[in-house]
Amino acid sequence: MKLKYFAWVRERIGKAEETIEPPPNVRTVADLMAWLTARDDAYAHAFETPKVIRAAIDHTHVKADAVIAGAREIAFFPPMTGG
Amino acid sequence: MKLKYFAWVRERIGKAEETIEPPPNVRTVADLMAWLTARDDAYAHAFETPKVIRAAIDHTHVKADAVIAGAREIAFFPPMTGG
Amino acid sequence: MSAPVTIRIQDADFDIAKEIAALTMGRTDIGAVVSFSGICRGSEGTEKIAALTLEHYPGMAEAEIKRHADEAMSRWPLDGLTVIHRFGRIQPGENIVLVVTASQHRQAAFHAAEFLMDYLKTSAPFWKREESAGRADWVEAREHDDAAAARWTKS
Amino acid sequence: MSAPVTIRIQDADFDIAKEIAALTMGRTDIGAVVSFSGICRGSEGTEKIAALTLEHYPGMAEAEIKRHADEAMSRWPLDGLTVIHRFGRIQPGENIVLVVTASQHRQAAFHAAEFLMDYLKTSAPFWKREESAGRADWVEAREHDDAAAARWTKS
Repeated sequence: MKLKYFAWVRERIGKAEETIEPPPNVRTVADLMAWLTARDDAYAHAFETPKVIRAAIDHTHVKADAVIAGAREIAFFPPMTGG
Repeated sequence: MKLKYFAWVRERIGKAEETIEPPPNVRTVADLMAWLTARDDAYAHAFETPKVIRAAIDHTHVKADAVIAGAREIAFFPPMTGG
Repeated sequence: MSAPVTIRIQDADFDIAKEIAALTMGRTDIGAVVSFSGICRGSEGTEKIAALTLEHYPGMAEAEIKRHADEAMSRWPLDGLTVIHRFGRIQPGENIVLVVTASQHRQAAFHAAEFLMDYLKTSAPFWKREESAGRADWVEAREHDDAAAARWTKS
Repeated sequence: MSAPVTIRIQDADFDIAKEIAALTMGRTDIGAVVSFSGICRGSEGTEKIAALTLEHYPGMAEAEIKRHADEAMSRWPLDGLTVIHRFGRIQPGENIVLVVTASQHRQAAFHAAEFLMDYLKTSAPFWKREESAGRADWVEAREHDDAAAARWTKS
Protein backbone atom coordinates (compact mmCIF):
# COMPACT_ATOMS: atom_id res chain seq x y z
CA MET A 1 0.00 0.00 0.00
CA LYS A 2 1.03 3.58 -0.56
CA LEU A 3 1.67 5.86 2.41
CA LYS A 4 1.55 9.66 2.18
CA TYR A 5 2.76 12.23 4.67
CA PHE A 6 1.95 15.92 4.92
CA ALA A 7 3.18 19.08 6.68
CA TRP A 8 5.43 18.43 9.69
CA VAL A 9 4.77 14.69 9.58
CA ARG A 10 6.27 14.71 6.07
CA GLU A 11 9.20 16.87 7.21
CA ARG A 12 10.01 14.66 10.19
CA ILE A 13 9.82 11.43 8.18
CA GLY A 14 11.83 13.06 5.40
CA LYS A 15 9.69 11.93 2.50
CA ALA A 16 6.28 12.71 1.02
CA GLU A 17 5.32 9.14 0.14
CA GLU A 18 6.46 5.55 0.02
CA THR A 19 5.12 2.08 -0.71
CA ILE A 20 5.19 -0.47 2.12
CA GLU A 21 3.92 -3.97 2.85
CA PRO A 22 3.28 -4.24 6.59
CA PRO A 23 3.02 -7.73 8.12
CA PRO A 24 -0.47 -9.22 8.71
CA ASN A 25 -0.44 -8.46 12.45
CA VAL A 26 -0.52 -4.73 11.57
CA ARG A 27 -4.31 -4.50 11.44
CA THR A 28 -5.26 -0.90 12.26
CA VAL A 29 -4.04 2.63 11.66
CA ALA A 30 -2.72 2.67 15.24
CA ASP A 31 -0.84 -0.61 14.60
CA LEU A 32 0.66 0.92 11.47
CA MET A 33 1.90 3.99 13.36
CA ALA A 34 3.43 1.73 16.04
CA TRP A 35 5.05 -0.48 13.42
CA LEU A 36 6.53 2.55 11.60
CA THR A 37 7.66 4.06 14.92
CA ALA A 38 9.65 0.89 15.61
CA ARG A 39 11.44 1.13 12.25
CA ASP A 40 13.56 4.23 12.92
CA ASP A 41 13.90 7.52 14.76
CA ALA A 42 12.42 9.62 11.96
CA TYR A 43 9.06 7.83 12.22
CA ALA A 44 9.35 7.79 16.02
CA HIS A 45 9.76 11.57 15.94
CA ALA A 46 6.84 12.06 13.54
CA PHE A 47 4.52 9.85 15.59
CA GLU A 48 5.81 10.74 19.08
CA THR A 49 2.37 12.02 20.12
CA PRO A 50 0.02 9.61 18.30
CA LYS A 51 -3.15 11.34 19.47
CA VAL A 52 -2.39 14.51 17.48
CA ILE A 53 -1.80 12.55 14.26
CA ARG A 54 -4.70 12.41 11.83
CA ALA A 55 -5.09 9.66 9.24
CA ALA A 56 -7.02 9.10 6.05
CA ILE A 57 -7.64 5.90 4.13
CA ASP A 58 -8.31 6.39 0.43
CA HIS A 59 -9.10 10.11 0.90
CA THR A 60 -11.47 9.64 3.83
CA HIS A 61 -10.70 10.67 7.40
CA VAL A 62 -10.47 7.65 9.74
CA LYS A 63 -9.81 7.05 13.42
CA ALA A 64 -6.79 5.22 14.79
CA ASP A 65 -8.79 2.00 15.22
CA ALA A 66 -9.72 1.84 11.52
CA VAL A 67 -8.75 -1.45 9.83
CA ILE A 68 -6.23 -0.98 7.03
CA ALA A 69 -6.96 -4.17 5.06
CA GLY A 70 -7.79 -3.32 1.45
CA ALA A 71 -6.50 0.26 1.66
CA ARG A 72 -4.76 1.55 -1.44
CA GLU A 73 -3.47 4.78 0.11
CA ILE A 74 -3.06 5.75 3.75
CA ALA A 75 -2.08 9.29 4.72
CA PHE A 76 -0.75 10.69 7.99
CA PHE A 77 -0.80 14.40 8.82
CA PRO A 78 -1.19 16.94 11.63
CA PRO A 79 -4.54 18.58 12.43
CA MET A 80 -5.67 20.61 9.44
CA THR A 81 -5.27 24.38 9.33
CA GLY A 82 -6.79 25.42 6.02
CA GLY A 83 -9.62 27.82 5.35
CA MET B 1 -45.41 69.90 12.79
CA LYS B 2 -44.76 68.10 9.54
CA LEU B 3 -46.42 64.75 8.85
CA LYS B 4 -45.07 62.26 6.30
CA TYR B 5 -46.75 59.19 4.87
CA PHE B 6 -45.26 56.25 3.03
CA ALA B 7 -46.32 53.27 0.91
CA TRP B 8 -50.03 52.40 1.14
CA VAL B 9 -50.56 54.83 4.01
CA ARG B 10 -49.45 57.58 1.61
CA GLU B 11 -51.65 56.21 -1.17
CA ARG B 12 -54.73 55.99 1.02
CA ILE B 13 -54.29 59.49 2.44
CA GLY B 14 -53.53 60.80 -1.03
CA LYS B 15 -50.51 62.89 -0.13
CA ALA B 16 -46.88 62.34 0.86
CA GLU B 17 -46.68 65.08 3.48
CA GLU B 18 -48.48 67.97 5.09
CA THR B 19 -48.07 70.45 7.91
CA ILE B 20 -50.62 70.35 10.73
CA GLU B 21 -51.21 71.91 14.15
CA PRO B 22 -53.15 69.42 16.27
CA PRO B 23 -54.94 70.75 19.40
CA PRO B 24 -53.20 70.37 22.78
CA ASN B 25 -55.33 67.36 23.80
CA VAL B 26 -53.64 65.34 21.01
CA ARG B 27 -50.73 64.13 23.16
CA THR B 28 -49.52 60.84 21.72
CA VAL B 29 -48.99 59.17 18.36
CA ALA B 30 -52.18 57.16 19.00
CA ASP B 31 -54.09 60.39 19.74
CA LEU B 32 -52.78 61.86 16.50
CA MET B 33 -53.96 58.85 14.47
CA ALA B 34 -57.40 59.07 16.11
CA TRP B 35 -57.58 62.83 15.48
CA LEU B 36 -56.63 62.39 11.80
CA THR B 37 -59.09 59.47 11.46
CA ALA B 38 -61.90 61.78 12.62
CA ARG B 39 -61.00 64.36 9.94
CA ASP B 40 -62.05 62.40 6.85
CA ASP B 41 -62.50 59.03 5.21
CA ALA B 42 -59.06 59.00 3.58
CA TYR B 43 -57.32 59.07 6.98
CA ALA B 44 -59.89 56.66 8.39
CA HIS B 45 -59.06 54.23 5.59
CA ALA B 46 -55.28 54.63 6.10
CA PHE B 47 -55.53 54.11 9.85
CA GLU B 48 -58.40 51.58 9.90
CA THR B 49 -56.17 48.97 11.62
CA PRO B 50 -54.05 51.15 13.94
CA LYS B 51 -51.98 48.25 15.25
CA VAL B 52 -50.35 47.60 11.85
CA ILE B 53 -49.35 51.27 11.45
CA ARG B 54 -45.76 52.13 12.36
CA ALA B 55 -44.67 55.62 13.35
CA ALA B 56 -41.43 57.55 13.62
CA ILE B 57 -40.73 60.84 15.34
CA ASP B 58 -37.80 62.78 13.89
CA HIS B 59 -36.44 59.68 12.12
CA THR B 60 -36.68 57.34 15.11
CA HIS B 61 -39.18 54.48 15.43
CA VAL B 62 -41.67 55.08 18.25
CA LYS B 63 -44.62 53.24 19.75
CA ALA B 64 -48.21 54.50 19.66
CA ASP B 65 -47.96 55.84 23.21
CA ALA B 66 -45.02 58.12 22.37
CA VAL B 67 -45.61 61.78 23.25
CA ILE B 68 -45.56 64.07 20.21
CA ALA B 69 -44.74 67.34 21.98
CA GLY B 70 -41.63 68.91 20.46
CA ALA B 71 -41.66 66.70 17.36
CA ARG B 72 -40.63 68.39 14.13
CA GLU B 73 -41.58 65.51 11.82
CA ILE B 74 -43.87 62.56 12.42
CA ALA B 75 -44.14 59.76 9.86
CA PHE B 76 -46.74 57.01 9.46
CA PHE B 77 -46.14 53.90 7.37
CA PRO B 78 -46.87 50.17 7.08
CA PRO B 79 -44.46 47.52 8.41
CA MET B 80 -41.18 47.77 6.53
CA THR B 81 -40.31 45.36 3.74
CA GLY B 82 -36.83 46.40 2.64
CA GLY B 83 -33.67 44.36 2.52
CA MET C 1 -7.86 54.12 13.50
CA SER C 2 -11.59 53.73 13.70
CA ALA C 3 -13.02 51.25 11.22
CA PRO C 4 -14.72 52.67 8.12
CA VAL C 5 -18.52 52.56 7.98
CA THR C 6 -20.12 53.35 4.63
CA ILE C 7 -23.88 53.66 4.17
CA ARG C 8 -25.43 54.56 0.86
CA ILE C 9 -29.04 54.76 -0.28
CA GLN C 10 -29.05 55.04 -4.04
CA ASP C 11 -31.06 54.27 -7.18
CA ALA C 12 -27.96 53.12 -9.09
CA ASP C 13 -26.72 49.54 -9.01
CA PHE C 14 -23.60 48.67 -7.00
CA ASP C 15 -20.45 46.69 -7.76
CA ILE C 16 -19.81 44.04 -5.09
CA ALA C 17 -16.13 43.59 -6.00
CA LYS C 18 -15.50 47.34 -5.82
CA GLU C 19 -17.15 47.58 -2.41
CA ILE C 20 -15.16 44.62 -1.04
CA ALA C 21 -11.96 46.14 -2.46
CA ALA C 22 -12.77 49.51 -0.86
CA LEU C 23 -12.86 47.82 2.56
CA THR C 24 -9.77 45.65 2.15
CA MET C 25 -7.42 47.38 -0.30
CA GLY C 26 -4.01 48.14 1.15
CA ARG C 27 -4.84 46.52 4.48
CA THR C 28 -3.23 43.40 5.90
CA ASP C 29 -5.14 43.22 9.19
CA ILE C 30 -8.38 41.82 7.76
CA GLY C 31 -8.73 38.04 7.71
CA ALA C 32 -12.38 37.63 6.76
CA VAL C 33 -14.80 39.44 4.47
CA VAL C 34 -18.46 38.48 4.20
CA SER C 35 -20.75 39.94 1.57
CA PHE C 36 -24.48 39.53 1.34
CA SER C 37 -26.33 40.61 -1.76
CA GLY C 38 -30.08 40.56 -2.02
CA ILE C 39 -31.42 40.14 -5.52
CA CYS C 40 -34.86 40.76 -7.00
CA ARG C 41 -36.52 37.40 -7.73
CA GLY C 42 -38.67 36.75 -10.78
CA SER C 43 -41.40 34.97 -8.88
CA GLU C 44 -42.96 34.78 -5.45
CA GLY C 45 -44.53 31.38 -4.95
CA THR C 46 -46.41 30.70 -8.18
CA GLU C 47 -46.72 34.36 -9.15
CA LYS C 48 -44.42 35.91 -11.75
CA ILE C 49 -42.96 39.28 -10.77
CA ALA C 50 -42.32 41.86 -13.50
CA ALA C 51 -40.47 44.30 -11.23
CA LEU C 52 -40.25 45.74 -7.74
CA THR C 53 -40.49 49.40 -6.84
CA LEU C 54 -38.78 50.34 -3.61
CA GLU C 55 -39.99 53.40 -1.75
CA HIS C 56 -37.94 54.72 1.16
CA TYR C 57 -37.96 57.46 3.78
CA PRO C 58 -34.98 59.69 2.94
CA GLY C 59 -33.10 60.81 6.02
CA MET C 60 -34.61 58.19 8.31
CA ALA C 61 -33.34 55.32 6.11
CA GLU C 62 -29.74 56.51 6.52
CA ALA C 63 -30.23 57.24 10.25
CA GLU C 64 -31.79 53.86 10.98
CA ILE C 65 -29.10 51.92 9.09
CA LYS C 66 -26.41 54.01 10.80
CA ARG C 67 -27.83 53.10 14.22
CA HIS C 68 -27.63 49.39 13.42
CA ALA C 69 -24.21 49.72 11.80
CA ASP C 70 -22.97 51.39 14.99
CA GLU C 71 -24.52 48.63 17.06
CA ALA C 72 -22.82 45.98 14.87
CA MET C 73 -19.48 47.79 15.32
CA SER C 74 -19.91 47.73 19.08
CA ARG C 75 -21.03 44.09 19.26
CA TRP C 76 -18.38 42.52 17.01
CA PRO C 77 -14.70 43.30 16.39
CA LEU C 78 -15.17 44.65 12.88
CA ASP C 79 -12.57 46.32 10.69
CA GLY C 80 -15.17 47.94 8.48
CA LEU C 81 -18.64 47.59 7.09
CA THR C 82 -20.61 48.80 4.10
CA VAL C 83 -24.36 48.85 3.58
CA ILE C 84 -25.92 49.89 0.27
CA HIS C 85 -29.67 49.83 -0.30
CA ARG C 86 -31.22 50.72 -3.63
CA PHE C 87 -34.55 52.42 -4.21
CA GLY C 88 -36.71 52.89 -7.31
CA ARG C 89 -37.71 50.30 -9.89
CA ILE C 90 -35.71 47.07 -9.85
CA GLN C 91 -36.14 44.16 -12.24
CA PRO C 92 -35.73 40.42 -11.58
CA GLY C 93 -32.07 39.45 -11.40
CA GLU C 94 -31.01 42.96 -10.34
CA ASN C 95 -29.37 43.78 -7.01
CA ILE C 96 -31.43 45.32 -4.20
CA VAL C 97 -29.17 45.44 -1.16
CA LEU C 98 -25.55 44.82 -0.21
CA VAL C 99 -23.92 44.29 3.17
CA VAL C 100 -20.16 43.79 3.43
CA THR C 101 -18.41 43.16 6.74
CA ALA C 102 -14.67 42.83 7.36
CA SER C 103 -13.01 41.45 10.47
CA GLN C 104 -10.01 39.56 11.72
CA HIS C 105 -12.44 36.79 12.66
CA ARG C 106 -14.79 34.95 10.34
CA GLN C 107 -17.57 34.50 12.88
CA ALA C 108 -17.67 38.22 13.64
CA ALA C 109 -17.94 38.98 9.92
CA PHE C 110 -20.71 36.39 9.42
CA HIS C 111 -22.74 37.37 12.47
CA ALA C 112 -22.53 41.10 11.86
CA ALA C 113 -23.68 40.67 8.24
CA GLU C 114 -26.59 38.47 9.31
CA PHE C 115 -27.54 40.91 12.08
CA LEU C 116 -27.54 43.85 9.67
CA MET C 117 -29.64 42.01 7.10
CA ASP C 118 -32.19 40.94 9.71
CA TYR C 119 -32.55 44.56 10.82
CA LEU C 120 -32.67 45.96 7.31
CA LYS C 121 -35.61 43.64 6.65
CA THR C 122 -37.59 44.72 9.68
CA SER C 123 -36.59 48.23 10.70
CA ALA C 124 -35.08 50.14 7.79
CA PRO C 125 -37.84 52.32 6.30
CA PHE C 126 -38.16 50.77 2.84
CA TRP C 127 -41.31 49.39 1.25
CA LYS C 128 -41.49 47.07 -1.73
CA ARG C 129 -44.28 47.13 -4.30
CA GLU C 130 -44.47 44.15 -6.62
CA GLU C 131 -45.68 44.46 -10.20
CA SER C 132 -47.18 41.26 -11.50
CA ALA C 133 -49.71 40.52 -14.24
CA GLY C 134 -50.70 44.17 -14.56
CA ARG C 135 -51.25 44.61 -10.81
CA ALA C 136 -48.99 46.36 -8.32
CA ASP C 137 -49.30 45.33 -4.68
CA TRP C 138 -47.38 46.37 -1.60
CA VAL C 139 -45.42 43.45 -0.21
CA GLU C 140 -46.59 42.35 3.24
CA ALA C 141 -44.14 42.11 6.10
CA ARG C 142 -43.43 38.57 7.20
CA GLU C 143 -43.49 37.36 10.80
CA HIS C 144 -40.58 35.16 9.86
CA ASP C 145 -38.42 38.29 9.41
CA ASP C 146 -39.50 39.74 12.76
CA ALA C 147 -38.50 36.49 14.45
CA ALA C 148 -35.10 36.59 12.71
CA ALA C 149 -34.47 40.12 13.97
CA ALA C 150 -35.64 39.28 17.49
CA ARG C 151 -32.83 36.71 17.82
CA TRP C 152 -30.35 39.57 18.25
CA THR C 153 -32.15 41.30 21.09
CA LYS C 154 -30.20 41.20 24.32
CA SER C 155 -32.30 39.87 27.15
CA MET D 1 -32.37 21.38 -12.62
CA SER D 2 -29.85 20.42 -10.00
CA ALA D 3 -28.00 23.37 -8.49
CA PRO D 4 -24.42 23.95 -9.66
CA VAL D 5 -21.61 23.00 -7.27
CA THR D 6 -18.12 24.22 -8.18
CA ILE D 7 -15.02 23.20 -6.24
CA ARG D 8 -11.55 24.32 -7.25
CA ILE D 9 -8.17 23.88 -5.59
CA GLN D 10 -5.73 26.21 -7.33
CA ASP D 11 -2.57 28.23 -6.86
CA ALA D 12 -3.96 31.19 -8.81
CA ASP D 13 -5.95 33.97 -7.18
CA PHE D 14 -9.71 34.16 -7.71
CA ASP D 15 -12.10 36.94 -8.67
CA ILE D 16 -15.02 37.18 -6.22
CA ALA D 17 -17.23 39.17 -8.59
CA LYS D 18 -16.72 36.67 -11.39
CA GLU D 19 -17.57 33.74 -9.11
CA ILE D 20 -20.73 35.45 -7.83
CA ALA D 21 -21.73 36.29 -11.41
CA ALA D 22 -21.15 32.68 -12.48
CA LEU D 23 -23.72 31.54 -9.90
CA THR D 24 -26.32 34.22 -10.55
CA MET D 25 -26.01 35.35 -14.18
CA GLY D 26 -29.14 34.86 -16.21
CA ARG D 27 -31.11 33.51 -13.24
CA THR D 28 -34.07 35.16 -11.59
CA ASP D 29 -34.79 32.55 -8.93
CA ILE D 30 -31.96 33.51 -6.55
CA GLY D 31 -32.78 36.03 -3.83
CA ALA D 32 -29.66 35.88 -1.68
CA VAL D 33 -25.95 35.45 -2.32
CA VAL D 34 -23.41 35.22 0.49
CA SER D 35 -19.68 35.29 -0.15
CA PHE D 36 -16.94 34.63 2.37
CA SER D 37 -13.36 35.41 1.50
CA GLY D 38 -10.50 34.50 3.78
CA ILE D 39 -7.47 36.75 3.44
CA CYS D 40 -3.86 36.28 4.57
CA ARG D 41 -3.19 38.60 7.51
CA GLY D 42 0.09 40.41 8.04
CA SER D 43 0.36 39.60 11.72
CA GLU D 44 -0.69 36.99 14.22
CA GLY D 45 -0.86 38.54 17.68
CA THR D 46 2.30 40.61 17.95
CA GLU D 47 4.22 38.64 15.33
CA LYS D 48 4.62 39.98 11.80
CA ILE D 49 3.94 37.44 9.05
CA ALA D 50 5.93 37.66 5.81
CA ALA D 51 3.89 35.01 3.97
CA LEU D 52 1.96 31.78 4.31
CA THR D 53 2.65 28.59 2.41
CA LEU D 54 -0.33 26.29 2.04
CA GLU D 55 0.29 22.59 1.53
CA HIS D 56 -2.63 20.35 0.58
CA TYR D 57 -3.45 16.72 -0.14
CA PRO D 58 -4.42 16.61 -3.82
CA GLY D 59 -7.39 14.35 -4.46
CA MET D 60 -8.48 14.19 -0.85
CA ALA D 61 -8.87 17.99 -0.64
CA GLU D 62 -11.40 17.96 -3.50
CA ALA D 63 -13.14 14.84 -2.14
CA GLU D 64 -13.46 16.23 1.37
CA ILE D 65 -14.80 19.60 0.20
CA LYS D 66 -17.21 17.82 -2.15
CA ARG D 67 -18.57 15.75 0.74
CA HIS D 68 -19.30 18.90 2.75
CA ALA D 69 -20.68 20.74 -0.28
CA ASP D 70 -23.09 17.85 -0.84
CA GLU D 71 -24.05 17.92 2.81
CA ALA D 72 -24.70 21.67 2.60
CA MET D 73 -26.86 21.13 -0.50
CA SER D 74 -28.90 18.53 1.36
CA ARG D 75 -29.28 20.59 4.55
CA TRP D 76 -30.26 23.94 3.03
CA PRO D 77 -32.33 24.90 -0.04
CA LEU D 78 -29.40 26.18 -2.09
CA ASP D 79 -29.44 27.25 -5.73
CA GLY D 80 -25.71 26.84 -6.10
CA LEU D 81 -22.41 26.98 -4.26
CA THR D 82 -18.77 27.57 -5.08
CA VAL D 83 -15.70 26.77 -2.99
CA ILE D 84 -12.22 27.80 -4.09
CA HIS D 85 -9.15 27.11 -1.93
CA ARG D 86 -5.70 28.26 -2.94
CA PHE D 87 -2.41 26.50 -2.22
CA GLY D 88 1.21 27.60 -2.45
CA ARG D 89 2.80 30.80 -1.18
CA ILE D 90 0.39 33.59 -0.27
CA GLN D 91 1.33 37.05 0.95
CA PRO D 92 -0.47 39.30 3.44
CA GLY D 93 -3.53 40.91 1.88
CA GLU D 94 -3.93 38.11 -0.67
CA ASN D 95 -6.96 35.83 -0.88
CA ILE D 96 -6.77 32.29 0.55
CA VAL D 97 -10.27 30.86 0.31
CA LEU D 98 -13.66 31.72 -1.15
CA VAL D 99 -17.10 30.30 -0.41
CA VAL D 100 -20.14 31.58 -2.30
CA THR D 101 -23.66 30.33 -1.61
CA ALA D 102 -26.85 31.24 -3.46
CA SER D 103 -30.39 30.61 -2.30
CA GLN D 104 -33.91 31.96 -2.39
CA HIS D 105 -33.54 32.52 1.35
CA ARG D 106 -30.94 34.64 3.07
CA GLN D 107 -30.64 32.44 6.15
CA ALA D 108 -29.94 29.34 4.05
CA ALA D 109 -27.21 31.22 2.18
CA PHE D 110 -25.64 32.51 5.42
CA HIS D 111 -25.79 29.23 7.29
CA ALA D 112 -24.46 27.12 4.43
CA ALA D 113 -21.50 29.49 3.94
CA GLU D 114 -20.69 29.43 7.67
CA PHE D 115 -21.02 25.63 7.79
CA LEU D 116 -18.66 25.22 4.82
CA MET D 117 -16.07 27.58 6.30
CA ASP D 118 -16.16 25.84 9.67
CA TYR D 119 -15.54 22.50 7.95
CA LEU D 120 -12.85 23.84 5.65
CA LYS D 121 -10.97 25.02 8.75
CA THR D 122 -11.12 21.67 10.52
CA SER D 123 -11.47 18.89 7.98
CA ALA D 124 -10.18 19.94 4.56
CA PRO D 125 -6.60 18.62 4.24
CA PHE D 126 -4.68 21.89 4.05
CA TRP D 127 -1.81 22.98 6.26
CA LYS D 128 -0.50 26.50 6.69
CA ARG D 129 3.13 27.35 7.33
CA GLU D 130 3.84 30.90 8.47
CA GLU D 131 7.05 32.70 7.54
CA SER D 132 8.01 35.32 10.08
CA ALA D 133 11.33 36.94 11.00
CA GLY D 134 13.32 34.33 9.10
CA ARG D 135 11.51 31.39 10.67
CA ALA D 136 8.86 29.17 9.14
CA ASP D 137 6.49 27.38 11.51
CA TRP D 138 3.46 25.17 10.89
CA VAL D 139 0.34 26.84 12.19
CA GLU D 140 -1.27 24.95 15.07
CA ALA D 141 -4.91 23.93 14.89
CA ARG D 142 -7.16 25.85 17.24
CA GLU D 143 -9.73 24.28 19.56
CA HIS D 144 -11.88 27.28 18.82
CA ASP D 145 -12.24 26.04 15.22
CA ASP D 146 -13.12 22.50 16.31
CA ALA D 147 -15.85 23.92 18.54
CA ALA D 148 -17.19 25.98 15.63
CA ALA D 149 -17.40 22.90 13.40
CA ALA D 150 -18.99 20.81 16.16
CA ARG D 151 -21.98 23.19 16.23
CA TRP D 152 -23.23 21.66 12.99
CA THR D 153 -23.19 18.05 14.13
CA LYS D 154 -26.65 16.56 14.31
CA SER D 155 -27.26 15.00 17.69
